[in-house]
Amino acid sequence: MRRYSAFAIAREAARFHTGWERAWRSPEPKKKYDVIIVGAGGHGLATAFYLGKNYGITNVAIIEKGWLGGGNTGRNTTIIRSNYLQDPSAALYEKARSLYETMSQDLNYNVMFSPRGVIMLAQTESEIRGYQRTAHANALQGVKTEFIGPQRVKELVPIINLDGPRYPVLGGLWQERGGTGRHDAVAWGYARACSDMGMDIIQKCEVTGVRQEGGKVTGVDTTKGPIDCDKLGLVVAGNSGDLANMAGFRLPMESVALQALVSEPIKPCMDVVVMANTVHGYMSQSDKGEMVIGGGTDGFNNYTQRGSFHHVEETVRALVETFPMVSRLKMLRQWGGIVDVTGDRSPVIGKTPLGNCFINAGWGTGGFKAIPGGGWATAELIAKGEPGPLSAEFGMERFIEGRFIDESVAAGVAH
Amino acid sequence: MSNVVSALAGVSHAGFAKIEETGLNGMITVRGDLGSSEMAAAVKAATGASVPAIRKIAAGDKGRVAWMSPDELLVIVAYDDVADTMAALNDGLSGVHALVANVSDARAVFRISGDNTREVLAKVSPVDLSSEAFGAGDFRRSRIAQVAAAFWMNDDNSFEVVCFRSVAQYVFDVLRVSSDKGGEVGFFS
Amino acid sequence: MLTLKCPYCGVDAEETELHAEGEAHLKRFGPGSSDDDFESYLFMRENPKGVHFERWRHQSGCGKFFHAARCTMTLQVFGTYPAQTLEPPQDIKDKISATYPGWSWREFQ
Amino acid sequence: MSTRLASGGRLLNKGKQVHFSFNGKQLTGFEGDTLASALLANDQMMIGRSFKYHRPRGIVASGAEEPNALFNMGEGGKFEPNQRATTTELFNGLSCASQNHWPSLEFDIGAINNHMTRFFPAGFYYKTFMFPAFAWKHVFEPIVRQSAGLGKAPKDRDVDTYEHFYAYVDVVIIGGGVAGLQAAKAAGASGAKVILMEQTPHWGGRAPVDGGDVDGMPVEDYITTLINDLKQMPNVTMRNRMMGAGVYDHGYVLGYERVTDHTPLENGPRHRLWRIRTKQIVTATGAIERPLSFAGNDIPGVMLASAVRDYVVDYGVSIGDRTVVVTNNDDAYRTAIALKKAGLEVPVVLDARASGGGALAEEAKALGIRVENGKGIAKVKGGKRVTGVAICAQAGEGSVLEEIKCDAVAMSGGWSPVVHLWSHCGGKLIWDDAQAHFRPDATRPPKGADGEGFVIPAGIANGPLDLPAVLADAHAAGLAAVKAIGMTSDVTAPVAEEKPEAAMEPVWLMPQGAGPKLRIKTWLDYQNDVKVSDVRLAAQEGYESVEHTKRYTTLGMATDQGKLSNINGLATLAGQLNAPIPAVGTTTFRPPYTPISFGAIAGEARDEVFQPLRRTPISGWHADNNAFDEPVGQWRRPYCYPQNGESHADAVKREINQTRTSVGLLDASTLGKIIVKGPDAGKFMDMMYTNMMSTLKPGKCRYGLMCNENGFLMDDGVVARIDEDTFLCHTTTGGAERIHGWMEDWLQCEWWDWKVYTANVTEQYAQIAVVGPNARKVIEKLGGDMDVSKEALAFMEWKDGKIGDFDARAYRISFSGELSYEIAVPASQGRAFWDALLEAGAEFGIMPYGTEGLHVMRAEKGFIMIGDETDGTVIPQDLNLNWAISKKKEDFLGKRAQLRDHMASADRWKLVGLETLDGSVIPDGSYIPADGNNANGQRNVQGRVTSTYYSPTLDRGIAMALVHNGLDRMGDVIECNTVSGTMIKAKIVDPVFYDKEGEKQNV
Repeated sequence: MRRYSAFAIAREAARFHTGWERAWRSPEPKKKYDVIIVGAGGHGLATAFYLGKNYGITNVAIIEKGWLGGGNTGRNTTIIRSNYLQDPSAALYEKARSLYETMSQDLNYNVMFSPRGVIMLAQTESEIRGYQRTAHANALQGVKTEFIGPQRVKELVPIINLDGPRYPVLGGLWQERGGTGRHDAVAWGYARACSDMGMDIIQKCEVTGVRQEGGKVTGVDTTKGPIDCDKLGLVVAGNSGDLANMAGFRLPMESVALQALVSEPIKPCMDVVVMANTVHGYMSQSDKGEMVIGGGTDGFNNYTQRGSFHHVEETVRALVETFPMVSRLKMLRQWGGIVDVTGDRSPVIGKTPLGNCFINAGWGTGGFKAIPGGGWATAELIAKGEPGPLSAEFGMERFIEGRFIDESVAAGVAH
Repeated sequence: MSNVVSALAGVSHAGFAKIEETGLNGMITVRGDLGSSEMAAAVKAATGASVPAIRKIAAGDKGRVAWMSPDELLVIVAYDDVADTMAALNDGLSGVHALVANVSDARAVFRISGDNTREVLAKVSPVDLSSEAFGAGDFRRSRIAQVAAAFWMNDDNSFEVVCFRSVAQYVFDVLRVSSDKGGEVGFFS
Repeated sequence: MLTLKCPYCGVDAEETELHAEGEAHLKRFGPGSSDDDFESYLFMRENPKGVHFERWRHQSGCGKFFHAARCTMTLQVFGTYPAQTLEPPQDIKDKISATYPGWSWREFQ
Repeated sequence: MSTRLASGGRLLNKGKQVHFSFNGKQLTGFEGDTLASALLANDQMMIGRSFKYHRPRGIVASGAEEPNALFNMGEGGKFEPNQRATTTELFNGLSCASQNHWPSLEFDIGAINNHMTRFFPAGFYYKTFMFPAFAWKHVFEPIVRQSAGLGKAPKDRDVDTYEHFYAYVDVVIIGGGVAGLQAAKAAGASGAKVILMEQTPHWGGRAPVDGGDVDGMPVEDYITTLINDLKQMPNVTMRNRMMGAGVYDHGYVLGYERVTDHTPLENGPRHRLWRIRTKQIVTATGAIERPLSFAGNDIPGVMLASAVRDYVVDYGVSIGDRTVVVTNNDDAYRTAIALKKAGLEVPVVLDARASGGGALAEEAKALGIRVENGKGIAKVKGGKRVTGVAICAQAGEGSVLEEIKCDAVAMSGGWSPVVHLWSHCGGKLIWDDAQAHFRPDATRPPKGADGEGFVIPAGIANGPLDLPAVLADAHAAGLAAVKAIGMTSDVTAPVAEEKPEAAMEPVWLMPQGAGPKLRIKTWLDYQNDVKVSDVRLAAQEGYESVEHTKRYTTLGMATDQGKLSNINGLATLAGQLNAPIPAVGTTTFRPPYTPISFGAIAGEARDEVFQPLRRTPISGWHADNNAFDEPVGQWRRPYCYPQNGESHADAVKREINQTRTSVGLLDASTLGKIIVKGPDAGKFMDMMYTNMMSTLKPGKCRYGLMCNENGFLMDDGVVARIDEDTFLCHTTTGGAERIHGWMEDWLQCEWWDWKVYTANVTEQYAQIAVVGPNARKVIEKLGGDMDVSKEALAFMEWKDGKIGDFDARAYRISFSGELSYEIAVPASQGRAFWDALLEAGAEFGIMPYGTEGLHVMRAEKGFIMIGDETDGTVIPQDLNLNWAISKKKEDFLGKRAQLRDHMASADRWKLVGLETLDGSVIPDGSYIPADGNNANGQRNVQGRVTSTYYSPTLDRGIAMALVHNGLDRMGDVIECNTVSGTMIKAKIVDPVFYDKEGEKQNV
């Protein structure tokens, strides 16, 4: 693989860029692989990458029914943070965040990780207590966060309205090394690196069946024919239930639409990421100048990638209240993605009823920020056949034991 | 009794339509078998009205009765008559499985009158308010902007809106904004 | 932006009057049930691509819970029906069959 | 130069001058102008800079597809960035400024990027700026950010208002051109309820500019008759300045009405967002002309041929004195003819088709216009405006045959139907080879709730481009819409005539063999600066999916969302991949059609009506008496009542001391109250609560716990048994609706044969807690017939009666550990009752206490608080509440869950009290570390603090905590962490800190 650099660009400029090679190959599938990963999204590609990098397993195919990075990886609001409350989540997301710090260099692909800082606003007394709890937990988890007062919030976010008549801003949980990344580039960077290791990324190839023998997977049927494998990883956010169906088991998950939207681009006015959970809105400004806004999930099962407009309304009115200046901006585009939501709203990385089939799913609204950590942990699971410490608590057995990883608790309830 | 005040003490606003709080009403939630003869008799005795048809409000000489759900009615009488009406209902429903609860103080009521009254509600309720779909005697539970509410239409094109007492100010403010001059839509005319 | 007819008050209720309440026809498992049955009742979900049966409440309306038969791929609604039943009515099943011959959902088909 | 002509301008009222300013210059236009036409009339050829290279940009189009003419508009609270000049009506006092340049439009430092074009190909960001690692965030990104963006960020609060409107109709017709009008007439005649919406202020679209005859009259006259016919139909609503912004599932249409944008001094909302439910939608959304891809096609003065024509005919504005027309179809000849007829020069029409045009070409030639077939533009000359073109053979590689001086270029690459609204909800497209465009595939429409199609494309939006076919199609669409809803219409279709046109020929690159040097100057996306060379590079590097290419190059991602660039980009990609265009596919169309204001989306919900705020009957008193409120759900509750400038902490201390030593008042009206009644009420209550409620005696109260089916504690409160059949359940504040819904869920969906009714009567009552050793004296002072003595109303009993003049129900319950009565009176009497209590208690120094006082006092007593001790992961057993969990009952909600391994484990964290060794207060949310680290390198923990307060009663810090094996560790000293890293030592103690025997509440 020819390395990317400013010098390479200068060299290519002289010949009108005719010398750039393909970022990834586009091969036909082989008969058999050591490992097949279904799903060439961020988590699938990262899983493959760390299988190669950490375990030397490179006879790997990543099968994608559409185009790589075209699911939730390319549809999210690109927020990266690890200020989670529960130990297992904090460990996983902080691993991911720390891998984002050096991802551009590790992949030789600029994923534009921008640790611009993330604030989660506290707008009720119980939210203050919840975030202070998180800050105390983070202090013991090695996650650097702090609880800041309203004046510091205002310094970081000059466009914020601290004194909204309904929910004044009382403070916030601040993670200085949280931020954003370029979502497509994460998929493309991993894809290029995987392809370079000799892995096959097979796009426009849909899995139609999971072939099994004696409780083990032997391969998959696809629209490009059957492909054999020793181990199978299902990493198909939004389609996990469907794949599980093919494989013959059910999941503790439901698929719902999650929406996002962007404004027209304007000159820089907000350097940090702001999340306002009480009023259900979060916003950051992209390098292009668009205000990138995350909305809520629908309550009903849905595979259409179209959410209900009233969630957009709820989000927008929260933002108009929190950042009055957005009232005179315009919504450029809205879209939806399908996310898998589990019973405790935390992801699943674990074994399935089929011995050599493993699953990474159920990321709900938090998948992008976890990509490198999720891939790291899933690669370990597939390579060793048993979960490592990062994924130990994320198996599906937690639902039968009643051992949940519930992150919503920091929000508190009314008294 | 001077101790007794409605939620907003009769506030009003004159926009392209007029919004006013009507003051206290006697309101009684009745749950039971709406098709039973006991219910028909109890409602008749309490209000003079029959049990209303689905999504209708019926009027009698002593009060009105609104259809709330397949097993619930809202009886509306003068505030001072509540005790008597409750007694009449409890009397008529004694021995059958039913629930009668006084909710007079849990509600606020607004009247929307004047021009383009339908438009005021159509800005904030996801309901077909055209004359073909909604007329005098129709009753609808829905929402007003972000809170639950119910409303019905009178013969003079005025509406009465019932909401919870705690959100009376919110509902009034929303209706006030919706009826501000310059905001006429001209859709129903 | 769904519109569902409330089978109790007859209103074609738009989604903002409704509240989604999850999968329908779950059988409750209480004390004495196996761990698997209990886990299945609380957490395991059909989550199908296609025909689905689900619970709704006409929250900002008559307040009643009801069931809907809906396709999760097209959002086609095959019908709504009262919650006081253990299985979907035959006319709704027939309507689904007209669109998706041979469909099945848990024990129903 | 562009200028106003002496004649022409059918949309203008030349009798009325309008004054406006651009970049500080005072200019004039006419009523009826758009901002774009007025600027052009004032020779503003260059109006902005592009996004990446800061290239000079001029107006390209005349409608919503305009990518360049975006302005900062207005001042202060009416300032708005990125306003599109072509869709902005001119009004007196309008002020606007160009964007994305520094220091000025004419001299822009950022234009240096322009000379570096070759070093900034598509995707260059991804290949560089990586070293050293910190540099992206601190060096490169700030530069990128500052140079990106378009308009300025608004600074002031929006002074305008917005609203929503719900409408329910049979048919919505989007687009008020001749097709939309015709479809409306056909549909309206059936009696169906129709809304016809048009985004511009005018009806008829571009048909009057393009000409043709209908039913023997000029199409412009026919449009007038259509409008008159429609106005006669009471069932048809016509709205202009209203754009069909989006089509959503189940027949939901967003209409974006710009009510006062053009009359900013009028009353009324600025925008109104219509939420329409309809049975059928007709999309008569027209078509958009495509640019041609030749070098220099982005220089100001290069414009769509149709736009050049619009400006001449509609606004009496010429773009240049000498306009070169370049085309691959017949339609552009209309522009040449219109220009010639307006007395302007057309030095040449370059027709890329070797065989040339049809009847319109002949007409042009007859007017003396030179026409060159098989020719194209090698290169446009000029910088900030066009100075000439170099002509070449379309079939070649760009050898210049001739150079012609001109000051404008009118280009036409063919027409693409506007398929956005058809596609928003899943309508599929097919590729039309003859017209080289995607059009709706009528056999695969978006499907509605009934599984049938609910969108019908009409007119040009459906593919046909000539007037007779357009009208026939639109008429049929109107009929089809009403037929689909079971209605009929008997209007006959009009007969139209137009000159027949020769076939167009796709031209995706001009000349077709243009080399790299030309391709790098050939623009596809004007705003985002994407060129033919960029798309080719993306394909070469393997970004083969159209979505990859779009994202890699940013093609079509600008504020025009690729209205001009998508098809040209797609064709360029297909060419590079050697694939047919339909095989490469198209991108997904997302709402809105053009950007809509966030103000409109938020609607009325701002400031005081942003969200409902629930008030108790006593809220007015709290507000008048300096209460500091905290939001609790939708309620506001007083946290404390500071007096004379005291701190909140001092106020809380005073309120507690007063209550513990004499008497205090709490507004407890927010607590939920639910009646549960029926022969099966006892059985039902036993399922809802962990306690045995069926054995509660009428007249008595019992503290109860509710768990969800997952076993976790979800609510608590006191239950009073009213009579044999009736219970009254208290819930937490904000819990009333949730718990009522929870009860109804079980009654309606699981135990529907049980005879139980419920009613939420929360707001019927104002509820006031009278608390403290003197509580009874205060109540007794009010008089009335209720005996509140210990004997008549013992602890955990309730009673109805008169207290003073008030109809009251008194509960002897205590959440503070003191003698306490919670008294409910009708809400309408609540304020008066509160006042009466204050008056009666004056001699005891009575004062209200807030939620913080409530919290501290309950913590002193070791009572749990839902939301503090519970967080959705805590079961009652963790809180040592086993006494409230019936062991006799076979079943209750949550029981099965609590039998699972992890919940039944003896290893869980248990509730204890903590006393700091130094008396200090542990910070909120503190954790209790254990030795060592876990496998992920995190410090092990053995517990956490759930509540922590300064206790005025004990004058020290107290806390409650969940601690591993806590009950077995009384007296142990543990450490609680702080965010600074220091630890606070605390001793594990019984969580009841005050009056352990409960003597004070039981007097």
